[in-house]
Amino acid sequence: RADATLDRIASRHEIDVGVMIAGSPFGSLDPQTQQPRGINVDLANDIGKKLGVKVNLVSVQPSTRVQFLQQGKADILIANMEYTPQRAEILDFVPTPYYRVGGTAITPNNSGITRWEDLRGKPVCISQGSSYIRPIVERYGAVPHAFPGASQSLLALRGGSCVAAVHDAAPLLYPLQQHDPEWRDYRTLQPELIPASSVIWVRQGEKDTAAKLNGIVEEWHRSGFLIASEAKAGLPPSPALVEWHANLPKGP
Amino acid sequence: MNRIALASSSTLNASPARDSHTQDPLLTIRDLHLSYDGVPVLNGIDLTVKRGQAVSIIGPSGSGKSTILRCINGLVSPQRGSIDIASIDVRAQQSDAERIALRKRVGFVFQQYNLFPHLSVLDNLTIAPRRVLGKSRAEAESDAHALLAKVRLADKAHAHPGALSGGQQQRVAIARTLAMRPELILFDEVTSALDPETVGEVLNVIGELADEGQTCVLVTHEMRFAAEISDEVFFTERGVIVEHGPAAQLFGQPRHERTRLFLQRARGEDRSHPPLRAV
Amino acid sequence: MNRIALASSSTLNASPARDSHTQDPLLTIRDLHLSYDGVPVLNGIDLTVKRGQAVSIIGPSGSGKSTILRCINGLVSPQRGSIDIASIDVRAQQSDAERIALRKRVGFVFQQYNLFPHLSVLDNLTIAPRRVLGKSRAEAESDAHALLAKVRLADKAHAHPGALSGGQQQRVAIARTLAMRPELILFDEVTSALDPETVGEVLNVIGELADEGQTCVLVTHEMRFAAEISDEVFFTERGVIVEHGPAAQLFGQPRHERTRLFLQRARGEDRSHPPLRAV
Amino acid sequence: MDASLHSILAAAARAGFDFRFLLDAYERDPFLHGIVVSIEIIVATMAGSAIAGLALLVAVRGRRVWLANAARAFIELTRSTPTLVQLYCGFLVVNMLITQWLQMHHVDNPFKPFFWIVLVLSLHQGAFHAEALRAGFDALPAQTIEGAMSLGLDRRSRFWRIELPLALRTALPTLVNNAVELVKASALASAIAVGDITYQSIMIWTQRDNVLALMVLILLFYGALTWLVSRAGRWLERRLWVPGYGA
Amino acid sequence: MAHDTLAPSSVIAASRGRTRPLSGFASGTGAIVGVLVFGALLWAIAPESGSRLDTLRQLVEWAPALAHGFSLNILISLGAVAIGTVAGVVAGAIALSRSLAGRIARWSIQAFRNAPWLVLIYFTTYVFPFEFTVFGKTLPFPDWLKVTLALALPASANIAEIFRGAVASTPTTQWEAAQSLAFSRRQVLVHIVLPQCARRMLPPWTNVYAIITMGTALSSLVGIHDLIDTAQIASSTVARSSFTVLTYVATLVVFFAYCYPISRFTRWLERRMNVQ
Ligand SMILES: Nc1ncnc2c1ncn2[C@@H]1O[C@H](COP(=O)(O)OP(=O)(O)OP(=O)(O)O)[C@@H](O)[C@H]1O
Ligand SMILES: Nc1ncnc2c1ncn2[C@@H]1O[C@H](COP(=O)(O)OP(=O)(O)OP(=O)(O)O)[C@@H](O)[C@H]1O
Ligand SMILES: [Mg+2]
Ligand SMILES: [Mg+2]
Repeated sequence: RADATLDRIASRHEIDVGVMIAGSPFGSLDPQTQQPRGINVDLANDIGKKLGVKVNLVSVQPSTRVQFLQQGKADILIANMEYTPQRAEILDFVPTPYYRVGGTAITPNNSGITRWEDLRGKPVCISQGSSYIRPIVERYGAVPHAFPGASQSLLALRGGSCVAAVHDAAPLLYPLQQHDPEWRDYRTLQPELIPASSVIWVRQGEKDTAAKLNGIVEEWHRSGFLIASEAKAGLPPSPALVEWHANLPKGP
Repeated sequence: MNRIALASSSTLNASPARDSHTQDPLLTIRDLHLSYDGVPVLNGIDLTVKRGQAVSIIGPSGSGKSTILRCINGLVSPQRGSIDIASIDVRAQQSDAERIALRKRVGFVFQQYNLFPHLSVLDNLTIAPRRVLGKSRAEAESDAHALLAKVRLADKAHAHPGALSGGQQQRVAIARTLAMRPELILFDEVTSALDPETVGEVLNVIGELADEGQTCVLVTHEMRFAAEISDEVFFTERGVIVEHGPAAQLFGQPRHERTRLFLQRARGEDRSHPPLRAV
Repeated sequence: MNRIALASSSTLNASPARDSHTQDPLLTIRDLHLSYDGVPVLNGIDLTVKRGQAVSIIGPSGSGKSTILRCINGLVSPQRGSIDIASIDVRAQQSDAERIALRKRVGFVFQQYNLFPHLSVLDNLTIAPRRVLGKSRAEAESDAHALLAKVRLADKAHAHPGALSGGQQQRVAIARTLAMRPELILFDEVTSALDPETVGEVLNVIGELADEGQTCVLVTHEMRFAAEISDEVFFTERGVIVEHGPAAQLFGQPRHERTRLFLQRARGEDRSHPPLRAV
Repeated sequence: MDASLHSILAAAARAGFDFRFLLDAYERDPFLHGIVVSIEIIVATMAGSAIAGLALLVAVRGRRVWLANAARAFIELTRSTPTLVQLYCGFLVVNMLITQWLQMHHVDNPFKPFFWIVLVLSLHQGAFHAEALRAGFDALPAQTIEGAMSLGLDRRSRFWRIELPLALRTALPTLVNNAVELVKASALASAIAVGDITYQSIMIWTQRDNVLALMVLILLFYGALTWLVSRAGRWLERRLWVPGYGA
Repeated sequence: MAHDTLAPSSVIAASRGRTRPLSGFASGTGAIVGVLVFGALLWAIAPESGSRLDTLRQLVEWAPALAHGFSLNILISLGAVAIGTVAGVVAGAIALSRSLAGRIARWSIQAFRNAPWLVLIYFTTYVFPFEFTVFGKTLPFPDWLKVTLALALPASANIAEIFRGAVASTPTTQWEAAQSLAFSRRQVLVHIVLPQCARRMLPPWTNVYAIITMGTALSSLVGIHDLIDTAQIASSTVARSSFTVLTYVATLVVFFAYCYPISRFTRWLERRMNVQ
C-alpha cells in the first residue's frame, strides 16, 4: 500500500521536487547550461535515481514553497526548510534530517554588535518568509527588514540599511565571511540561532512517502554521499554530517 | 459656369415633372414636436413635399432646420407628430431593419461631407451599394464611375478624401448618396463649410439634380440659390414654420415681419453699405 | 444698424485725419520676400500705410495675405526686404525684448479670435496691460470695462470666452487688442469664421475704429466692407501685389484682368443667378 | 462582541479566507501600520513626482540645449526600463556605493529604503508627467500662442499664464491616470523591505499561508485608493473646466 | 464631444514651430550614451576585490543564462499582449453596450486597471492550480504561464480602454453618415468604425506592449528565472560587489535596448497617423 504521493510518482514515473535556486551552494544556476545545480539539485536527482523515476525540478522561493507543496505542484521539498513545530502542524516530513543549519547574523566588525542581544531595536536584514524572523523579533527585539531573497538582503546590509543580516550560517554566511575578501571586515554571531535540522518536506498525511524517503536519506548518511555533495559544492565540512555519518541522526 | 446650361446637357431622367403640383406627396410631416433633454427644439412642424419637388428650408441658426432633416431620416426620434414617406410612417419604424429599409429610400448629405477617410473615393461610393443593397463589386463600380463623371470627378476615383478640396469632397458625398438611388435626398447646408470660390461647383450639381426631377429637401443659407431652385420655401424660427410658399412669393413679398427681417439680415450689408455694383 | 450713425456718436479721437494723405507713413514694406521650407510665399511685397489710414488687402486664398500681417508683427521672419514701423526696422528686432516692444505698438486680431479660453473676458483684456505694460489691476480693469462698453459687451466681463457667440468673441478679441492702445492694428479675416448674421456686429466695431482715425490694415473677404472703409486697397496674388489704389478705383475700374476676374468670382452667384433684388 | 468576532473569523477561515491574523497584535499592528506607510509613500511620491515632472518639463522646453537633451535622455531612459530594475539599481547599487563612499569619510548613510522608493517612483512618474505635459503643450492651438505673442507677453508670462494652464487642462486626464499608476506602483516598496501594506501582507502570509484573505484586503485597499484618486481627478477636471475647452 | 480627432494642421504647425526639433536620433543616442556612461561610472567607483577584467569575464560567462532569462521576459510579454489584445477588444466591444453585460465589462475593466500588477502576479501564482485536466488529459499550468495571464489581465483592461477610446473618438458624424446610408449598427462597426480605430489604436497598443514588457520584471518576485532573477542568482553566486553592479546595469541596458526602439516606433507611428 502506498499513499497518494507515491501512487502519483509511480503512475507518472516522475517526481516533482521543489528546490530553492537562489544563488547559494545549495541551489544556483550553471551559467553555461542554465541548468540548476547545487546540493538541493544533487539530492533531488539522487532520489530520482533511487526511485527509478524522472525528476522534475520545481524552482521555489521562501514565499512560495509551502503553497507549491500543498497545491501538489511539488511532491516533495528539498528547499533549505528546517524543521519547526509550526511547520510540522501543516506538513509532514522525512524524519531523518539531511543537514543541520542554524541562523547567524553577519555584521560589520565596527558595528558594535557582538551578541544577539545587541540587535534590540536595530534594523536587521533578512529574507521574506525566513524562519529566523520570529526568533529575532520575539527573543531579541530586532526590527526585521525582509527582502525578497538573501542576495538583496546582503546588498542592503552593505548599503547600510541594516546593522546585520540574518541567514543560514553554514551554507551561506560562513563561507562568505571566510572566503570572500569583500566580507573580510564582517563577523558572525554565535551561538547559532535556532539550530535546526533540514528535512525533506511532504504533504500532510503522506507518511508512506516520508518513510520511503527516510530510507534513502539514511543511505545517504551511511554512504557518505552527503559529505561528498557538500564538498563538491565548495562548502566547509559540517560537524553534524560527520557525526551523522558515524551514527545515524535520531530525527529532528 | 452656367448651371442651367449644364443641366440641359444632362441626359438622365429627361422631362422632369417639377411643376406638376397635382402629384401625390412623397413626404408629409404633421405637427412634429421634439425636445432634447426637455429643451423644446421643434414645436409643431407641418411640411409636405411632392414627388419631384425641390423644397428649401431657411431660417436663423438654431431654429431646428437640421433637426427636421434628422427626424425625417430617423436619426433622432421626435416625441409627437407624424412623418410619412410614401405612406410609410417613419415613427413606427423602430427596429433596426425597418430603419434601414427607410434609409435606403432617403439619402442625406451633410454639411461636413462625412466621407469615410479610410476608403478611397470609389470605395466610399461602392461600400453602401455593396453591403446594403447587395450589389456586385463590378456593378457598384460601374455605377460609381458614372456618378463620379456626373459630378465631374471622374479622375479622382482612387484618391482618398483627405486629398480632395472641400468642394470636391462635398461632390463625392453627393455622389455617394446618389449611389443608393434614394427617392428623397436631404441636403443640410452643404455649402456652408466651403470657401466662397468653390460653393458654385456644388450648387451646380444640386441644381442639376433638381432639374432632373430628383425630390429633395435643402437646408441652406444661400438665399439666391434657394430662390432659384425651389418649388417651395419654408421659413423656420424657434421650431415652427413661420411662413411657407413658392420661392418668388416668399422672397418677394414675405408676409411675416420676422421673415422680412431675416431676409434683410441675410442680404446683410446690402442695406447699410452701398451695393457693390454701384462702386 | 447703421455703422456711420454709430461712428458719429462715438467720442474718442474726434476729428480723424483720415483723408489727409500728406502725413508720414506709419508702416512701410519694401520688397518683402519669404518662403516656408523653400516654398516661396511672398515674392516682393511693397506696401505703405500712412498714420490714420485704413488699408485693405484682398486676394485669393493662399496668396499670402495673412503672411504679410504676420511679418509685420514679427511672428514670422522674412528672408529679404524691409519692414519699418514708425522708423523702426522690424527685421532688426531679433531679441525677445525688442519684439515685445514692437508688439506693444502693433495689435493683431485673428480670424479665430484666439482668446485665452481659461481666462474670463475681463482677464483676457487685462492680462497684457498688467503683465506687459505693468498697469495696476484697478487701472487695467477700469480700462477694460470702458472697452467692453465700447464693443457693447459690458455685461459679459465675467463670462468665459467659450460661453460667447462667435461675434461676441471676436469683439472681445478686438477689445483685447485695443487695451494695449496700439498705433497700428492688423485684422486678419476677422469675420470669416462668423455666421452671416453676426458679421455685421463685428464690422460695425471695426468701422467705428477706422472712423476714429485708428490706423489699421485689414485682410478681408467682405468686398463691400473693404470698399466702404478703406483709404487704399491692395490686391495680392501668389505673393505679389498685383494692383493697388483707392477703393473706388480698384473695385470700380480694376486695371488688371486677374483683379477683375477675382472680383467677379467674389461676387459669385451674382452672375450665374439673377440678382436677389429682382426676385 | 469579542466572541462573535472570533466566531465570524473562524467561519471565514473555514471558507478559505483566514483573517485570524487580525486577532494577533503581533501581526495586526504591523499590518495596520503598513496601511499608513503605503499612504505615506503615495502622498510623498505624488508631491515628488509633480516637482520632478515640472522640473523635467522646464528643462526639456528650456533654451539650454544640453540641459534639454539630458532631460530628454533621462525621460527616455526612465520610460523604457522597468521600475523594479530602477529600484534595485538605485537602492541596491547606488545606495551601496554611496554608503561605502561615506564610510570612508566616517559618515552614516542618511538614505533609507523609504527615501529610495519615493525617489525612484517620483522620478519615474515625473518622467511620465513631463511627457503628458509635453503632449499638452504640443496640442496647444498655435493661434492661442500667437494671440499671446501678438499682445507682447514675454516667454515667462506666456509659459506660466497661458501655456501651462491650458496644457495642464489637456494633460489632466493623463496626469490623473499617471497618479493611479503611481498608487499601484507603490506596491513595489515591498521589494526593498519598506513596510507598506504589500510587504506586511507577504510577511503574514509566509507565516500563515492565508494568501487569498490578504489578497482581498490588498485589492480592497488599492481599489479604494485608486477610486479616491480618480474621484479627485474628476473633481479637479470639473474645477478647471472652462466653456469651449475640452469635452 | 471633440470630433476633430485627426489633429488639425494648426496643431502640427504649433509643435513644429515651438518645440525644439530634437530629433529622435539625438535624444535616443543621448539616452544610450547616458546609460553607458552612468553604468561605467558606477562600475568604476564600485569596490573591486579581484581584477575588473575578471569581473567582465564572469559577465560574459553568465551572458547565456541572462539571455535565456530575458527570452522568458519576451515570451511572457508576447503572450500577455496577445491574450490581452483578444480579450481586450472583446471586453471593449461588450463594454460599449448599455446592457448588464456592458456594465459588468466596464466594471471589471476598471477593477483590473486599478489592481497593482504585483498583486495580480502573486494572485495568479498562488490561487491558480499548477495543472488542470481537460477531457481526461492533465495539462501543466507552469508558472510563466500564470504570470503571462496575470499580465494579460491589466493588458486586456488597458487595450479595452484604448479600444473604447478609439471608438468614442470616431466622430459621431461618421456613425450618422453610415447610418444614413442604411448601414446596420454592426455594419457601421465592422466596415466604418473598426478600420478607422485600428489605425488609431496602433500607437497606444505598442505602448501597452512596452509597458507590459517592463512589467515582466515583476515575475522575478515569484521565482520565475527571468532576466532579473537570473541576475540575482548570478550576483549571489559570484558574490562580488563589482559584479553585482555590472549585472544590474546590464539588466537596465538590456531592457532599455528592447523597449526604447518600441517606444520610438510608437512615436513614429503616432506622427505618421497625425500627418495623414
Ligand atoms: N444633440 C443635441 N442635444 C441637445 N440639443 C441639440 C442637439 N442637437 C441640436 N440641439 C439644439 O437644437 C436646436 C436646433 O438645432 P438645429 O441643428 O436643428 O438648428 P439649425 O436650424 O440647423 O441651425 P444651424 O443653421 O446653426 O445649423 C439648437 O438650439 C441646438 O442647440
Ligand atoms: N507655417 C507654414 N508653413 C508652411 N507653409 C505655410 C505656413 N503658413 C502658410 N503657409 C503657406 O503660405 C501660403 C500663403 O498663406 P497665407 O496664410 O498667407 O494665405 P492667405 O492669403 O492668408 O490665405 P487665406 O485667405 O486662405 O487665409 C499658403 O500657400 C500656405 O499654404
Ligand atoms: Mg444645421
Ligand atoms: Mg489667411
